[in-house]
Amino acid sequence: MFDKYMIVEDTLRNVVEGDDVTGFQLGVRLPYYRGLGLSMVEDVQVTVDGETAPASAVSLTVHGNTYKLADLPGIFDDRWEMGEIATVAVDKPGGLGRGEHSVAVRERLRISYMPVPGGGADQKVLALRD
Amino acid sequence: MFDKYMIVEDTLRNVVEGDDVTGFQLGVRLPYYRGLGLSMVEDVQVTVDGETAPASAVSLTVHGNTYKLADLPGIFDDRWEMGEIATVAVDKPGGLGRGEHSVAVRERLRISYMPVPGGGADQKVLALRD
Amino acid sequence: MLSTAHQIKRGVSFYSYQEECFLKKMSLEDCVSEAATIGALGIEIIPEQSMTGYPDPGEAFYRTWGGWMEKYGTTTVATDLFLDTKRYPGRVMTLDEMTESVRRDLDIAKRMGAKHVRAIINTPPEVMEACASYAEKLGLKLLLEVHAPFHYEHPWVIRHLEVMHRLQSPALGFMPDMGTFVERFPRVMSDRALRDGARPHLVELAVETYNSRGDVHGLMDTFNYMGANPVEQGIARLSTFLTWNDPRVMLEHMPLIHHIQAKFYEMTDEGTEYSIPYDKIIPVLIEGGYNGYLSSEYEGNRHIQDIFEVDSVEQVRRQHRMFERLLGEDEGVAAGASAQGGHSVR
Amino acid sequence: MLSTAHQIKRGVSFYSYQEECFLKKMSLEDCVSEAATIGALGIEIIPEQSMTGYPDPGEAFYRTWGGWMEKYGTTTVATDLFLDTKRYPGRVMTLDEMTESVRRDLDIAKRMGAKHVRAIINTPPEVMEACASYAEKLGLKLLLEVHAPFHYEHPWVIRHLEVMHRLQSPALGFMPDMGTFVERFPRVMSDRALRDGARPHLVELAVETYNSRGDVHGLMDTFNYMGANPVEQGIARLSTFLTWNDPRVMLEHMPLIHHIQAKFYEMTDEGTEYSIPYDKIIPVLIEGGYNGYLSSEYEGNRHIQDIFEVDSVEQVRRQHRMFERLLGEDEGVAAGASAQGGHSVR
Ligand SMILES: [Mn+2]
Ligand SMILES: [Mn+2]
Repeated sequence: MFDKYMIVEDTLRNVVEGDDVTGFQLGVRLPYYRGLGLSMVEDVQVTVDGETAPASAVSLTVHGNTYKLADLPGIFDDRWEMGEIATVAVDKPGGLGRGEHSVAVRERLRISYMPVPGGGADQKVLALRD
Repeated sequence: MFDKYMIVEDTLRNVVEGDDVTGFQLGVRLPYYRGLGLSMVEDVQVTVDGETAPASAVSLTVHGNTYKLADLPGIFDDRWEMGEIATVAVDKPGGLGRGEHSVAVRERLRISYMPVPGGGADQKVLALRD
Repeated sequence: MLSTAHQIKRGVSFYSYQEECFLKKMSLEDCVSEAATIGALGIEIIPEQSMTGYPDPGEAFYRTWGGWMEKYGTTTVATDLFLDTKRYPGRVMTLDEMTESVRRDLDIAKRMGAKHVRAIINTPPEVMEACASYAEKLGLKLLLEVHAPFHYEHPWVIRHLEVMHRLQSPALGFMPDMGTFVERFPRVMSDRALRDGARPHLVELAVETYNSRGDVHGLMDTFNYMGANPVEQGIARLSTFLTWNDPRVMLEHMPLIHHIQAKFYEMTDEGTEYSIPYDKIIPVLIEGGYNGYLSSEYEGNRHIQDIFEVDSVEQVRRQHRMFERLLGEDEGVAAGASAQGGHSVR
Repeated sequence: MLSTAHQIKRGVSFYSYQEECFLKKMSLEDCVSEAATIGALGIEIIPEQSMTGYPDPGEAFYRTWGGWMEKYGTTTVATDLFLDTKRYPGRVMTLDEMTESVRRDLDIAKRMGAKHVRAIINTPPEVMEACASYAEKLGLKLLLEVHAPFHYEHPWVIRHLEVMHRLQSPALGFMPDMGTFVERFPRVMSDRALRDGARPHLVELAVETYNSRGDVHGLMDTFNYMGANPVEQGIARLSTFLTWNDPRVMLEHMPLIHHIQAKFYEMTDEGTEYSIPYDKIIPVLIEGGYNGYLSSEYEGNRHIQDIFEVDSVEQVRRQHRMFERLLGEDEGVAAGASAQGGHSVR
C-alpha cells in the first residue's frame, strides 16, 4: 500500500570506513500501515544497476540499532516503526560509482492474518550523494 | 491422480556404453489420465539418494524417440502416451552402486485448463538391476 | 412398464476405466466389450487417452474401431477434445490456432462415427463460434462441458450462452457434467484426507460447511487461522471445486443439452451414489424431455487407490443398475419386455 | 429535529490519516486536533501504527495522550490490536502466547482510556474465550472486527459466535467494518487497475459481475482463459475480497455490536460514498438501537496515490458531513440547537 515510498529519495551514499569505501547505503521504509517486529521482516532485497546484493552483505539500521539481515528472524524486542526511514547498508568494497543508479528494493514481510507473504517492491533512479 | 504409478518398479539400471558405465535410467509414467505433447512436459526431475540430477544430464525416451530434457519445449510432433512407460536417463559417469536406492521423481506439466502448473511426484526404493 | 415415457439411453465414457487402462489391465477392446455387456451401448472416448499416436492413429485404428462398434452393437456417441492453449512455451495460442485444433478434433470425431464432441471448459466462446459451421457441415454437435465449479450463471459460461443464443447454430450446446450436482461431500475424498494426515475436526468442518451450503470460500482463511497443514488446506480448497445446484437449473437450457456426463465418485453397496442424487437428477431429465445418453464418468479411483484395489468395472456396473432402476428399465425386464430397444444384454 | 431518536456518536480511526502520518505530514496531535475540529470526538487508534516504541512507549506517552484528550474534548473509544501468530519463525504461537499478546494489548487500551479493543480477524475464538474475564475486569470489551470477506455465516465467525453465545460475557462482541457492505465496485479500484494496465473489457467484466451479484469466484478461471495479465488477475481476485450483504444482517447481532468501523474508499464531490450505501446502513443502526460510534476508516489513499495528492483530511470531513446529514445533526443545527451533546465544534 506504500510501495512507492519504500525507497527514500536523496539517500543513496557510499559507506566510508577510514580511507576505504566499504559499501553503500540508502533509506528505506516498510510498505505497510503499521510498524512490524523485526522477526517478521523476512527479506530486504537490494538491487542496484541489475546486481542483487547477497543477503550476507546486507544490514538494516532502525533508530540507531544495526542488525545483519540474517539475524532479523531472531530479533523479538525491536521493531521497524510505521513510516520510519531505516537505513539498509550493503557491503561492497569500493562502493558505487558517481552519478545515477537504478535502485530496486523488495521487502518480504510475514503478516499473520494474511495467507501469503506480504511486503512490496519499489524502484527508483537515485543519484549518489556525498 | 496417478502419482503412485510414476516410478515403475524394477526398472532401475545403469547405462553402459562400451566398457564404461555412463549413467543410469529408469521407467517413468505421467501422473495424468491422458497423453501429453512433449512441449508441455516442463520438467522431469530425478533425485537418487538425495542427489538431484542437473537438468542438462537428463534425457527422456518415449516409444523409441530420445530427447534431451532441454529440447522438450520445442517438440510439437511427439507425445508421451497415457500410461506409457517412458525411460528417463541420467548422465552420471560410473552410474549407481549396487543395491537399493531411494528414487524420487517430480514431473511438472503445463495443462492449459489449469491455472497452476500440473504434474506430480513419486518416491520409491528401487534395487539396481543388471 | 414405465410410469413416464422417455428416450434416455445409457452409455459409458472410457474415462471411467482410466485406472485399468493406465495400468494396461484393460485394452481398448475390453472397454468396448464391457460396455456392451452392461447395456451401455453409447460409447464416449477421449482420443488423447485411448488413441495411440493421436492425432494420427492411422487408418487401421479407425477400421478396427468401426469393427468393434459393429461386433459389440455399440455406437460412438461422443469424443472429448482438449484444447492445449499453452502448447507453445511462453505464449497462448492464437484464435486461428485454437480453431485449427478444434477442427482437427472434429475431424477425428467424424471418423470415429461420433455425433457429439466435448469442448473442454477452457475453449473460448470465440472458438466455439469459429467452429460452429464446420461442425454443422460434419453433422456434429460441439458441446461445452459444464463441469464443477462452473454453472450456467458463471461469468465464463454466460459468455458462451451469449454466443449460443446469438448464433442459434444447431451445432453448439452443452454437455453437463453431473459433478455439478454434488449434494453432499464425497466420502471417498474426506476419508482419503484423513488417511493422508488431515485432523478429523478440520475434515468435519469442511464437510459440514459444504453439506450445509455454508461459505466454502471462507474455509481457506478459517483453516489458515486454525493452523491447517497442507493436506487440510487441500480439503478446504477441494470444497470450493465441488458444487451443488438444483438439477432443475438444466430445464431452462434443455434445448442446448445433448449429452450428459454422469460423473460419480462412489457407488455404495446399497446401489446409490454417495454424493450425487441421481434420483433427483434423472426425473428432471425426463421432465425436460432429454433424449440423449447418460454417459458414466467414474472418478473415484484417484481417491481410493492408496489402499484399495480399484475396480472401475464393478463401479460402472453398479451405476448402470441404478440407471436401469431410475429409468424404469428393470420394470420392463420384470414384465418380460425390453424397455429399451436393443438393450438385450444386461 | 430528528424524526427518529438515536444515540449514535461520531468518531474517527487514525487509520484514516495513514498517508499523512506515514509521510510525517501530520503528527499524532494533528490527528487528535483534526478529529475534534470536525466533531469526531471518539478516537480510535492503532497503537502499532501511532505509538513509537510499542508496546512500551513510556509513561510520558500516556500522559501526553491523556492531556490531548482533555485539551481537545475527545475520548479514546477504541484501540486496534494485531495478533502476530507468526511472530516466531517456523511455528505458530501457542494459545498461551496468543493470550499473553492480547492481554498486553488490553493493558495498553486501558492505559489509553479506551473502552473497546478491536480483535483482528485472525484472533482464534479460544483466545477470545481465554481473555474475556481479563477484559471484563479491566472494564473493556474485546470486539472481533468483522471485515470483508468475512460475515456472520462465515465458518470462522460461526466459531466465534459459538463462544460468544456460550460465554454470555459482557466483554466479548463484534466491531463490524462497513466494508462488508460494498454495494458497487469501488471506482477508485477499477480506475487504478486501468491506469496500471488492465484492459477495459476485463475491468468491466469484473465490475459488472460484482455489481450484478454474479459469481465473482468464477472470475479467476474466466480471466485466466481470457489471457489476463497480472493486473487483470489482481482485479478479479480483488472482487472476491469485496462483499455486499444487506446491512439488516447486523440486526440479529446488535446485542454484540458495540463499535462500528465506518470504512470508506471515496467520498464524492456530491457528498456520498461511491460504493458503500451509508443511507441504507445508518437507518438500520438506528432501528437496531445502536448507541456507539461511527468511526471513520478511510482506505482510498492506496488506490489513488499514484496520480493524486492524497487528502485524507478532506475525505474524512466529507464523510462526517454525510454522517451529520444521515444522523439528523444538521437539522438540529438548522433549528439552532445542538443535536448531540458536546458536539459544538463542527
Ligand atoms: Mn466430465
Ligand atoms: Mn476495519
